[in-house]
Amino acid sequence: MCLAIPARVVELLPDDAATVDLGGVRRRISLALVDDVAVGDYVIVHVGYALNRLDPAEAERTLALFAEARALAAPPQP
Amino acid sequence: MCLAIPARVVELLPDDAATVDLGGVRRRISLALVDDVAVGDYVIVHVGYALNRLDPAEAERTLALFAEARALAAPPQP
Amino acid sequence: MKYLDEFRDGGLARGLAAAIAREVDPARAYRLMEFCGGHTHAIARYGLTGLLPANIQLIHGPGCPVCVLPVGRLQMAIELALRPGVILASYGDMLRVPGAGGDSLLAARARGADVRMVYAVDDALALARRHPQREVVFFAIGFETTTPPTAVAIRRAAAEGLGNFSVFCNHVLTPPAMAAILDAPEGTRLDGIIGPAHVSTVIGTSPYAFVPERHGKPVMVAGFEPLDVLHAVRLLVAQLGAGHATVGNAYTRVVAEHGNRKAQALMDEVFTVREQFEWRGLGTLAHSALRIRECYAAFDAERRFAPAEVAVTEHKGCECPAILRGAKQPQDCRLFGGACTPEHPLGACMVSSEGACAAHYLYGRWRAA
Amino acid sequence: MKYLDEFRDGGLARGLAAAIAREVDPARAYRLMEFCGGHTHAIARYGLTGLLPANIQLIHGPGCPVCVLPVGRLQMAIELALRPGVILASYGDMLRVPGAGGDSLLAARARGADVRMVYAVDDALALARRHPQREVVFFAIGFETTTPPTAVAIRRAAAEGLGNFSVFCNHVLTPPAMAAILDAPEGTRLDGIIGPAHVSTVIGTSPYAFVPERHGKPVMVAGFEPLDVLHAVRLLVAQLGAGHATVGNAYTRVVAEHGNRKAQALMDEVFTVREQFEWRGLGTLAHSALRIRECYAAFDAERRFAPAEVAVTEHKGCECPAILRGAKQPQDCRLFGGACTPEHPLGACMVSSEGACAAHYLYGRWRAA
Amino acid sequence: MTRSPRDFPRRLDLARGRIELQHGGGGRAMTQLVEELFVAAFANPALCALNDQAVLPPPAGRLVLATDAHVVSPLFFPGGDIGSLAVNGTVNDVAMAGAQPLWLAAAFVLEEGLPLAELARIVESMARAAHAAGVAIVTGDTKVVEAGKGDGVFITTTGVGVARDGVDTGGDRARPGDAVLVSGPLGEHGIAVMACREGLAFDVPVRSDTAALHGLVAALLDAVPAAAIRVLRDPTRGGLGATLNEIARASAVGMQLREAAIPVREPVRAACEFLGLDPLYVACEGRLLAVCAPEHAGALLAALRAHPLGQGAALIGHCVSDPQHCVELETVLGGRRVVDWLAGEQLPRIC
Amino acid sequence: MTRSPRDFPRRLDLARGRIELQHGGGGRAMTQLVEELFVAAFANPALCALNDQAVLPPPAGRLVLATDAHVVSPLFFPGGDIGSLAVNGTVNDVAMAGAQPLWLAAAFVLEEGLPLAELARIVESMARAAHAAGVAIVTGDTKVVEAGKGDGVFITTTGVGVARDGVDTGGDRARPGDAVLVSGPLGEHGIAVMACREGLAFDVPVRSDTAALHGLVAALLDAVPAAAIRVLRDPTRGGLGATLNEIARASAVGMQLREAAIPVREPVRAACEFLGLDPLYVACEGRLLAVCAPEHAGALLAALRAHPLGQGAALIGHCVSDPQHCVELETVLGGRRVVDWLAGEQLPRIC
Ligand code: SF4
Ligand code: SF4
Ligand SMILES: [Mg+2]
Ligand SMILES: [Mg+2]
Ligand SMILES: [Mg+2]
Ligand SMILES: [Mg+2]
Ligand SMILES: [Mg+2]
Ligand SMILES: [Mg+2]
Ligand SMILES: [Mg+2]
Ligand SMILES: [Mg+2]
Ligand SMILES: [Mg+2]
Ligand SMILES: [Mg+2]
Repeated sequence: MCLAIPARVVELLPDDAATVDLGGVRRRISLALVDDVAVGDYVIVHVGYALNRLDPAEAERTLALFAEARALAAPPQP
Repeated sequence: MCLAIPARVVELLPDDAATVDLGGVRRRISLALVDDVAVGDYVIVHVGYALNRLDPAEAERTLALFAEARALAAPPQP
Repeated sequence: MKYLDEFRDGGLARGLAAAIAREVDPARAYRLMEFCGGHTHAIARYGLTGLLPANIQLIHGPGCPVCVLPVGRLQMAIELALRPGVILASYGDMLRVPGAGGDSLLAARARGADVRMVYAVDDALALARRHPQREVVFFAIGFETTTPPTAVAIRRAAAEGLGNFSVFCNHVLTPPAMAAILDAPEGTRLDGIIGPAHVSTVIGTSPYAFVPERHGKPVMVAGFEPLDVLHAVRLLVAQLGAGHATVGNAYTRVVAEHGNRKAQALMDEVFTVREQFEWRGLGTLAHSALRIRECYAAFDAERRFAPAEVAVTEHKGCECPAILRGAKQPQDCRLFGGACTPEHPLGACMVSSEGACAAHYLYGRWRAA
Repeated sequence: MKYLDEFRDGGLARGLAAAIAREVDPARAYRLMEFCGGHTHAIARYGLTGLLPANIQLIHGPGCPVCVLPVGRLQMAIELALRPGVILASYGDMLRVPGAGGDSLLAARARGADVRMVYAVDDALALARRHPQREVVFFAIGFETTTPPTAVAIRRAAAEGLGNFSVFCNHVLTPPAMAAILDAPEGTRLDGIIGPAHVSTVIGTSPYAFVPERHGKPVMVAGFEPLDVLHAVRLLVAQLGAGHATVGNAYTRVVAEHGNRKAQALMDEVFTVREQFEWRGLGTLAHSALRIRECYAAFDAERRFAPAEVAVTEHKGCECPAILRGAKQPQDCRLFGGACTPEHPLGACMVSSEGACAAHYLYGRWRAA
Repeated sequence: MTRSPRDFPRRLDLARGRIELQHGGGGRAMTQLVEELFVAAFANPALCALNDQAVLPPPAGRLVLATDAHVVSPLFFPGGDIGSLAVNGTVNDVAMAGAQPLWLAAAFVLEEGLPLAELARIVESMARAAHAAGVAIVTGDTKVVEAGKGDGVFITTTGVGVARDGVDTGGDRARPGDAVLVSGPLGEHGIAVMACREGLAFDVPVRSDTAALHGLVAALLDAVPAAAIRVLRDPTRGGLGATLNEIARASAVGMQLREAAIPVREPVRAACEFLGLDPLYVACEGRLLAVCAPEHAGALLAALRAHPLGQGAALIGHCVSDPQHCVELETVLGGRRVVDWLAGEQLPRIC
Repeated sequence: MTRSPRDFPRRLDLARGRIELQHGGGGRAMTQLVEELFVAAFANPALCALNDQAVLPPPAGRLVLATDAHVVSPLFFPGGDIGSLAVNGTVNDVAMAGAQPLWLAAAFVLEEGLPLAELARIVESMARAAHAAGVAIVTGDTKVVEAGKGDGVFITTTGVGVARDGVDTGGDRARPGDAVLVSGPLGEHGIAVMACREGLAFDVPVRSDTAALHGLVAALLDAVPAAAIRVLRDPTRGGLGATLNEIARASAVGMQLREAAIPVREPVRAACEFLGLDPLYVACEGRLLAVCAPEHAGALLAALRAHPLGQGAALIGHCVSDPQHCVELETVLGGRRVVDWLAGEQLPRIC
């Protein structure tokens, strides 16, 4: 019910709307809940609305933490 | 559109209605257009309403005329 | 089936046919109009023409309510049917009558209109009771035969307070149509008229008195069974032979001179005569149709929905108007059987089996030539 | 799929699982509640339990809007759906939730109600535009995630003057539910909470501050991808190991401390807090749900149609209430998998794949034992 | 099939349950419906294998294949229901090739909301009809459409049979001089269905004539030389009128019928009077029409009348040479008329 | 068939005409529709005889019979339409028995108001699909229901084929140790249909995978010994999840799958994210699932990949001994879960 997925904005449309892309699938969403979205931004889409922008730098930071954990877990590389 | 068929009243029903029979087929009709119908009467049924009573004596008279015509037309019986 | 089978008896038919052949004047032609579609149907269905002498010509009249309703009124019904929330109920044949540009109630239904076929006006009342949140409009057509049941239904709706029921009234009157036929050039060439069966049940035989009086032609009221038609022909031949012209009754088992007074009173309570009304083929005739009286205005779909009256032209080339006046026969229409068939009728006469074109198409066209 | 596939990576998952195993205190138990059905779904769908040490126990929370709506509210929706002229639109899972005596919106549809499944509230707006003569009621459910889109839709309907659109509002608030859980006896036994993902997108992390402050337990906001859940578990283990209790954020790429202020303002414009609202499992909670403000009353289905509030009892024997409080597990219900299956759910938790019972039934029941 | 408690923890609720979309979804609910209702009623090895097809022994002879969708409304009527109709209607199309029907496939399109109790009645009726006809329902399919997108249930049955050697009953084989026979009175199926339509408050002492006719066909083939039987057909939709016109057209012959010879029972005639119908166009579902060489007409009529399903048989006319291949009728009155195809949709949803 | 001017004075108006009740009435309008549309498109001698059944030469071998009702909504979708689907869907059920499909019967339930132009497109698509598959549509039926009692058109096709000697691919033959293969990426049909549903404004670069698979099946039967192929089935409604559960149940085995090995293309995965679906339950209409003896799995995979319709084939798991006949999955994450049947009606009206 609260599922929401990250999609890339590929086109801004009139009426505070945009086209987003996820894995080649495009759909029209509303930008009524977020300001200043630009083409190329990733937004979190829920029931046809962008709830928020996704912060790529924070995503990288989190993934870096995961990679660190893996490096510790993995046997030392030859 | 103006087709109407003679059917025999087999039962009087409440609400000025009756059940009629034609060749074993029964249906409910309205008697709103005719007064004093009795069981056994033949009525002329049109779109679910009795339009009039049929007069058996007149029917016989007409059929007698037809029979007369046939008798004249037929070769004399041996 | 008592009072039906006897009047379809082959042996009696041969007797009547022989009598007619014997009594007919071979030196003259008899041009007799069967006023009603019911007669037209019986003639085609039982092959009566073959039983009559060649000099008796039966000519189709305008007595088919489906046939005489002009396209404009049908378009109003289609418009009503397409309104959101409306259920339009009508007798079956009306559904296939072609309107403007080939439209029809069936075509409207295919586009989403809710159109129901009913066998009786009471079925439309039942629809209104069953769907209280919908507007049920009964598309009422017919001559004086069908009008009294509509009157009873409207009274019942009023008594029940059935606020979602109304009637789009297209009931028409027989005598003005008969007068119009006789006033037309083609009408003057008729020798006599086989008069309505069940219309006469209601109105009696007296309303036809003007025919002998003003036009000097006999009228013979006849039932719709084949022997009734033969009987009426025989009686007309007799009148014409004797030089008489009266209103006769070949349907005495059902029709009385003054008709059904109770039915007449009910009609009169609910309906009043329109100033004028358009007929297919006959044009606009004064005092020739009924509308719902003021006191039952709540049940009048014309007042309730005010459907737009549209000027619509009939299909070009369709000879229905002339056929309904008795001026032409179906086979005179160049569309007959080609562009116009019962599957794809272009005119109303090709729809109902009481219509002249449909009767001719279904029962006789290949052998008539 | 960028920002999805990376957070489902099997190699990274093994690394995180190894880190958790390393960092966990084998001597103690960790009772962590995943607040949201989205977490429940991810745990079952990806088999996360098998990757965690045995002493970490994940406990389903009440964060499934379909699950927490009480039967009485559903019955009101069914009543609305059955009204003539009404189209009731709702998100898919709601249609199969069992109401009183096994009724449901789907069952109502089978009886003739016009119930439509929509994927977005804007689809309900579109229905209202397409059917101007019908009344379109949007059956709105959901936490703060789903509420802002409903607010936008109501504003749009007002701007367009879409008079046949209204909302049956059942939007509920997360923090009061979390407080109720922690106040209950079962809640006191929890060690920490995996906090909402997309609710937090809207409201931020600060509304959970009462959890460490009043209850001394940590909250870790987490996304719904499986690595997000593992990440949150790891961070909670770390806090619990260090004896800390704060509101943490394991979903920093999307969630900010103060959430989406524009969305909050829109919600506030259209909705106001109800005095109280009933939750399945949690009872009646003060200030725990929203209703439509006076200025948008025209779009409030409760005002417009005044559906009767009915006292309805849940299915006897259904343990949903206890499961939603974290007091029981699906396998504790004696109806689970026998009388109650996803095909014939007896309780709401068996309907949506985010419901605890459905998740357990679909993904794990045969191997869990 | 092994049955574990995991499969279907709850049995289908045949008393109060209704068809839901999930019964057509391909999941457990559908499998349960198929097993507990269809397979239980139609039980035979090919069907019980629960594959998406039936594998059957090689048939000995020419194969006859016939399919019919059944959409009759209402679903239940005096003398039958959509289930028995769906079996007999297709069995008869196989039989009219002079064939022995062996197997049926059955595909159901169910409307969401259909009471399972109604479906069960229909399925049991199909099972009885199939058993009576000696055919096995060996494979099937179930789809569900949303409420308002169907009408209770539509059933398409497809029949497979084996034709007798040397028999050819195609519609193109009638010749001038051939006799035209019907196996019994006409129109009883159509009137039985019409009389129980909503809004038609008729009480008609008529039951549907629905019956499987391959036994009667076999008796006919035993009675006269194969080549003497030119055409066999069941006068279903469109009635006698349509069927004779089809044959006349395919064979390029005319026909001359005697109305007085055509058997129609009084209640059917009476119901037609009420409804404004012509019995010549009202459907049968248990009658056949045979065109046969004139010299064998007597033997064929005797064979028809000797069979329980042909007791009301009659010789109703004969074929003539006619470039316009008209079907003509001498009316009861002694007049003549053409019997055209049925025009329009006199009786929708009769089969 | 001789055609006289009397028959059909006006041709069908395929540009502007619509289905009317009379097109199912058994009269001239129906005969005209059948001849000018169906017979013209499917032309073959059995059908052109215009009898109520087809008489066909004796087939050489075990007969395979399969039937499917098709109710897909919308009628047209990227990569296909209800017509091509109705042909391929039934051809595939015949093919999954390891059989050569020969003949089809087709029964149409048409809704009053359906544009004839749409019906013509569908019929032409069926004709192309049948031609491509090398099957003849030899008999059929047409019914019309009132507007609001159907949904445009439903098509039931029934297929007849001949099984190869010695081949048995029934669902009950899987054994522990057997390999499980799929012929290509999953879910493309279901997503293509969903994406063009009214109210779902998705733009998905996915076309239906609908295709006839008997050529691929023949290639497989040529590649390995007949007994090595245990089970063949097409994962249609209910997708891979339902199909594997059916087989596991019928064969009383468990299965162990690897999620990472199951081919699903990215747009299908993405569309499933948007719709909240699991690709394991989304229908294919041009894929097959094979269970085969482990020692022949490599050869079978190679044969699949060598065929144009099997290029995306993959070995996705194997059967195990399991009294509860569970289908289990090792998830991409390394966790384990059960793959149950589809619950509920995830995607109604997909085929
Ligand atoms: S044949 Fe058709 S077009 Fe000609 S007059 Fe008759 S109804 Fe009109
Ligand atoms: S298994 Fe069913 S009855 Fe039991 S708690 Fe879950 S939803 Fe309720
Ligand atoms: Mg049949
Ligand atoms: Mg037949
Ligand atoms: Mg199938
Ligand atoms: Mg329906
Ligand atoms: Mg032949
Ligand atoms: Mg199939
Ligand atoms: Mg299959
Ligand atoms: Mg047929
Ligand atoms: Mg529809
Ligand atoms: Mg087998």
